[in-house]
Amino acid sequence: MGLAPETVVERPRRAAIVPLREAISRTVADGCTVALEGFTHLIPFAAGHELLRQERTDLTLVRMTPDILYDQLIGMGCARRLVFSWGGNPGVGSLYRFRDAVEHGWPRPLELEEHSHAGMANRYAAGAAGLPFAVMRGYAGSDLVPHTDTIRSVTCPFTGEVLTAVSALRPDVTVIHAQQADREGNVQLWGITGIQKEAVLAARSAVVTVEEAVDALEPRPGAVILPSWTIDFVSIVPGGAQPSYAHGYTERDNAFYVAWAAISRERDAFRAWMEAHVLAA
Amino acid sequence: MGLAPETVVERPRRAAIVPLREAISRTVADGCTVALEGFTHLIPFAAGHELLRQERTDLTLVRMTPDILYDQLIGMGCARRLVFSWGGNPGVGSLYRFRDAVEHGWPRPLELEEHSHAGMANRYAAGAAGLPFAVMRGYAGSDLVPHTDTIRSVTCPFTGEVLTAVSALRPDVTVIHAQQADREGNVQLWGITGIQKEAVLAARSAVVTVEEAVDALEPRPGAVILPSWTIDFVSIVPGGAQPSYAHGYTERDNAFYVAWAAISRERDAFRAWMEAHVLAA
Amino acid sequence: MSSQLETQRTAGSEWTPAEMMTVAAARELPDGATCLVGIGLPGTAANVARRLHAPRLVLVYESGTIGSKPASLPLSIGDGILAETADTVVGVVEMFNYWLQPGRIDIGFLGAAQLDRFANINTTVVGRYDRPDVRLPGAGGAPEIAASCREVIVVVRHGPDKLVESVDFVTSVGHGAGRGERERLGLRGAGPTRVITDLGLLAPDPETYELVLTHLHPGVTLEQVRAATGWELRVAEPLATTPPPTADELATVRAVERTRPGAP
Amino acid sequence: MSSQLETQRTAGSEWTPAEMMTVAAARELPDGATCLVGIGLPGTAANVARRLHAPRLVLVYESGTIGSKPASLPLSIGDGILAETADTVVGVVEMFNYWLQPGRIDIGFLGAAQLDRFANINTTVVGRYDRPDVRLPGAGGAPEIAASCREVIVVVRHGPDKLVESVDFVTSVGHGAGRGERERLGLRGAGPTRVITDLGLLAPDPETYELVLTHLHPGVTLEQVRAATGWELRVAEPLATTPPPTADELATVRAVERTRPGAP
Repeated sequence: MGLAPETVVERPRRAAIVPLREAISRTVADGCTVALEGFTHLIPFAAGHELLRQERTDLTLVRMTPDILYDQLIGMGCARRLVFSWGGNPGVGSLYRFRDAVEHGWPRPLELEEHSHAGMANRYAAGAAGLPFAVMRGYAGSDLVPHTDTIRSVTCPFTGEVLTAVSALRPDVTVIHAQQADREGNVQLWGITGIQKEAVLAARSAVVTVEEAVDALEPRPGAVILPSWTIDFVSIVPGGAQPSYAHGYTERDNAFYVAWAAISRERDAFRAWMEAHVLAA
Repeated sequence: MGLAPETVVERPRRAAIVPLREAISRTVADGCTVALEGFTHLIPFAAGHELLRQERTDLTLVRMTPDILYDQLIGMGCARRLVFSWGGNPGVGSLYRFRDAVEHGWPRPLELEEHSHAGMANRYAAGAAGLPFAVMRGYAGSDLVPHTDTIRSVTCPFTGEVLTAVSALRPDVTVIHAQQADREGNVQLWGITGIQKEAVLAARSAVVTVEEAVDALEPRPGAVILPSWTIDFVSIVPGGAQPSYAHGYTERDNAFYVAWAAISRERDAFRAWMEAHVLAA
Repeated sequence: MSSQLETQRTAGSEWTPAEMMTVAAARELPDGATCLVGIGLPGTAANVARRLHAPRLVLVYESGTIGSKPASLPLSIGDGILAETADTVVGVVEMFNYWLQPGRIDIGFLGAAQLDRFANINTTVVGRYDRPDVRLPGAGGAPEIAASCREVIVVVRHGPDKLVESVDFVTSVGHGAGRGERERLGLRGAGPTRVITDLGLLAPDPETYELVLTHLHPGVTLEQVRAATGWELRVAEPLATTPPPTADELATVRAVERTRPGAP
Repeated sequence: MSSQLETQRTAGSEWTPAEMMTVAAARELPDGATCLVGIGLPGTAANVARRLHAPRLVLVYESGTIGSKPASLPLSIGDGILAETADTVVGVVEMFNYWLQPGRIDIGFLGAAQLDRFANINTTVVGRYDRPDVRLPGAGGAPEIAASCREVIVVVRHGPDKLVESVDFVTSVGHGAGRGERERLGLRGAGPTRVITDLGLLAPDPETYELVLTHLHPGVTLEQVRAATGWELRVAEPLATTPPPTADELATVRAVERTRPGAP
C-alpha cells in the first residue's frame, strides 16, 4: 500500500519565502538535474547566477531554449550534460561558450541529449502528468532519432498506427521566475507563459523567484497560477529575469543580447567579464 | 503528398455569424456524432433545443456530463447512442428520461459507450491533438473496461510499464455556448471552461452560440479564446445556456434543476412539457 | 431504514444521524490538506471542515476549480461560486492529467450508491449492466480519484442496500478482493482508509483490508449497525464511540446546510 | 558570396538582393492564411506581407502567441510585443499539441543553415554530429513545423555552403530522398513547396521532388545561381524572372527593417 516515491509528487503544504541564496543551497546539489526554464520571457538569470556563486558543478542542465544564461553556466564549467531543443542567442546567432564546449570540450566536454521543442514540451507534460512517456507525431525522418535514446516509437492499440514516444522529464529541481507571489507563496506569471507550469509540476522540487510580493494576487488575463503547495521555495528578486524580461515589470535588454556575442566569443574575455559582473556581484 | 483528410483538421478561414437555425441545419445531419459540451457551466441549451425543433434523429450524443439537455434529447428519441462519463442531474439525482431509455428502451433503446471523466477528457485531448489515442493512468480494476471497447492498454517503450490507452474522440460537430464573440467571430469564454476548447478543436465542425457580440474581445482572467478560424458558425443567442448559466451574464436556475425531477419522471407529462416549452417555442 | 432511524434518533436528541455523519466526516480533513471533493455529502462536510478546524483546507473540484472557498453550498460541482472563489480554475484535461493523476491530491472524498466489504464503489448500475434494475449516473471522476489520491474517504448512509457483500458493478476500486490487490493493479494511492456513515465509522483491517466497524456514533447500537450492513460485519476490539458533535460543530453544520440551494 | 553579390547588385540598383528576397517571400503568404513564423528572415517577410496584401495573415509563433500583430520587428520569437498584440497566448505544450500537430497551420515559414536538393533542412551541425566543425542551435520547432503544416516555405540566402548536395544532418525533413518519402514517413503536410533565396525561387519537381530553379530575380544570371548552388542545379523551362519589387513593397520592407532592434 502507500505511494511509489518514484512516480508520485511529494510537496510541502506550502512554499517557504526565503532569500535566494537559501532557496538554491537547499535544493540544488552538485550532480543534480536542474531546469531553469522560460521561453525567452522570464528567464531566471538571478537564480542561475546564484548557482554560479555557490559553485555548483556536474549539473545536468535542462531547458528547451538554452540561451545566454546557459552559455554562462556552460562556459564556467558547471554543466556535465545539456538536455535541450534549441541552443542559440535568439535573433542574434551563436552561443560561443556552448559551441566551444561542444566543438572543443572547453572548459569541459558537454554531453548532449537533444530534442525538438515539441518533444521537450511533451516530455515535461508527461512528467507533470505522472506518466513515464508521452505520445506525439514527431522526429519522423530526422537524424535526431539515432542520436537520442529518449525518442522511441509506440503503436496505437486501436489503429495500429506507429507514433513517436518520448520519455518523461522529471528534473530534480525546476527554477523559474514569475511576476508575483502573495504572502502565502502562491505565484502568478503572465505574458508568454511557455513551459513553466509543466516544468514546475514535473520537478521533484521547485524554486520560484518573483519580481514582487503582493498581499493578494489579482488575476491577470492569460496568467498561470501556481498554488503555494506546488512550490518549495519562493524568493523575492526584483529584476531577477534581466537581461530577459518580466512582462509588465521590465523590458528585454535586446542590446545586451546583441552585445553578448562580443563578450563571449573569447574564453579569457568571457571569464573576466563573468568575474567582474556575476561572481563579484 | 498532400493531406490525409481523416486526420488533418480542415476549417474555413473564418467563422460565419448566422442565425442559430442556419448554424444547426448546415452542420448537424441525422446520424451525426454531436457533442454539446459544457461542464455544468455554459451548457448550450438553446442549440440543443434547435436540434429538437429540426427533428434530428439517430444522433450519437457525446458529453462528459449529460444533464437535463441530454435527458430531453434522449426522451424525445433523438439519440441512438450516448458516449459519456456521468449522466445525472447535478446535486439533485437521476435523469429519468436517460434511465427510462437505458432501463426500458423508451422511447427507443440507447446504446452506451461509457467512460470516466479522465478518460473522456483524454479522448477529447487526443482528438484536439490529432492523435489516434491518449495515454493515461485509469480504469484499473474497474468493470468499465470489459464493457467499453475504446479502453485498451499500451506499454511504455522506455519503462515497460503497462498503462491505459483511450481512443481519440472526433465529433462530427461540437456545439458550445460562450459569453462573447467579436465581429470577426473570435470567441471568448471564462469561468469554468471545462472541456470546451478540446471539444471544439477535436471536432470536424464547430458551432458556438454566444451571449453577446462585442466590437473587440477584452481579455478576461482565466478565459479561453477560440480564434474565428477554428469555428464554422457563430450565433448570437442571449440566455442560450439557461437553465445552466453564463458566468458574468446569467445565473444558474438551480430551482429548475430541482423541479426537473418532477417534470421528467412520467413519460406523458414530460412529452407535454416539451411540446409546450421547447417545441412550441 | 435511515429515515426510520432519523425519526427515532431525532426524538429527544439534539442532532440527527445525518448531522453526526457530516461532523464525523469533517473531522477527517486535516488543515492544509488538498481534498478532491466529490458530488453530494462530501461537499457539505468539506465546507464544514473549512469553517471549523481546517481554514486552509484546499478544496479541489473535478470541474477545474482549485482552492475554492464558497460562502454558500453549491448545488453542483460546477456552480459559479466555486470558480469565483478559487485560487485558479483549470480545464478538465489539466485537472485530471496534471493535478489528480500524479498523486498531488492528499484526500479523495467520495460518496457511493453501493459500497462493499472491501470498500469497492458502485455508482453505475443496480443489477446487471446490460439490463439494469436502476441505472445510476456512472463513474464521473471517481475511478481515478479512488486510484490516485494519497488516500480516500468514503461517506455513505448506512443501509443493507448500500453497504453490500459485493457491489453489482465495480465503478471505482477500493481494495479490490483485499490485501495486495491495489499494488497488483498499479493503483498508487492508499485507497479508502475511512468510511463514514450515519451510524458509525469503518476502516480497512490492516491485514485483510476488509472493512471493520471501529466506532459507533453516540446512541447507536451494534445491532442497528449489523441490521444495516449487508455482510457479516467484523467489529474492532475495543469498539469506540464517536465523540458527539460539539455545539460549535453542530451550529456550523446547520449554518452550512442553510446555505444549500432550495434549503428551507 | 552573398556579400560580394550584395555590393555588386546594390551598385546602381534601387534594391539589395536581401530586399528582393524579403519581398519575394512576403508575396508567398496569402491573406487570411495561418502562418507559423520561424526565427529570422521569415519573421521579417511575414510582417511585410501583413502590411501589404495580407492584413489578415494570422502570425503564429512557437512561443505560444497566436495572431500577433507586432508594430515593430521583435528580436526574438518571445519578445513581449508578440504577446501584447496576440489574439491569444497559449503554453508551448498546447501550441505544439493542439495547434501545430493536427495540421491546423497553413504555412510553416522556415529558415535553414543548410538546405539540400530535396529541401531537407539542417540547423544542427556542420560536419559530424559527434565532432562538429560548427555546432548550430539545433531543431527548435522546425522538425514538427516541417512535418505538420499544410505546406512549408523556406527562406535561405544562396551560397554553395548553404544549398548543398546533401545536408550534414537532417534536422527537419523536406522531401527526404524524393518522391513518396513523406508518405512513407507518415508526414501529413505537403512539405516544402517553395524555396526563396536572394537570387531566385526554387520549387520541387512534381515528379522527383528535386528542387528546380523556377525564377531568377531581376538582374541575376543563371551562372551566378549555379555558382552559388552546391549541386548540379536543374532549371525550369521556361525560366521566369521574378517581378521586381514595387515602390510600395520596397518602402514597406525598409520601414519594417527600420523597426528591428539595433537597426541603424
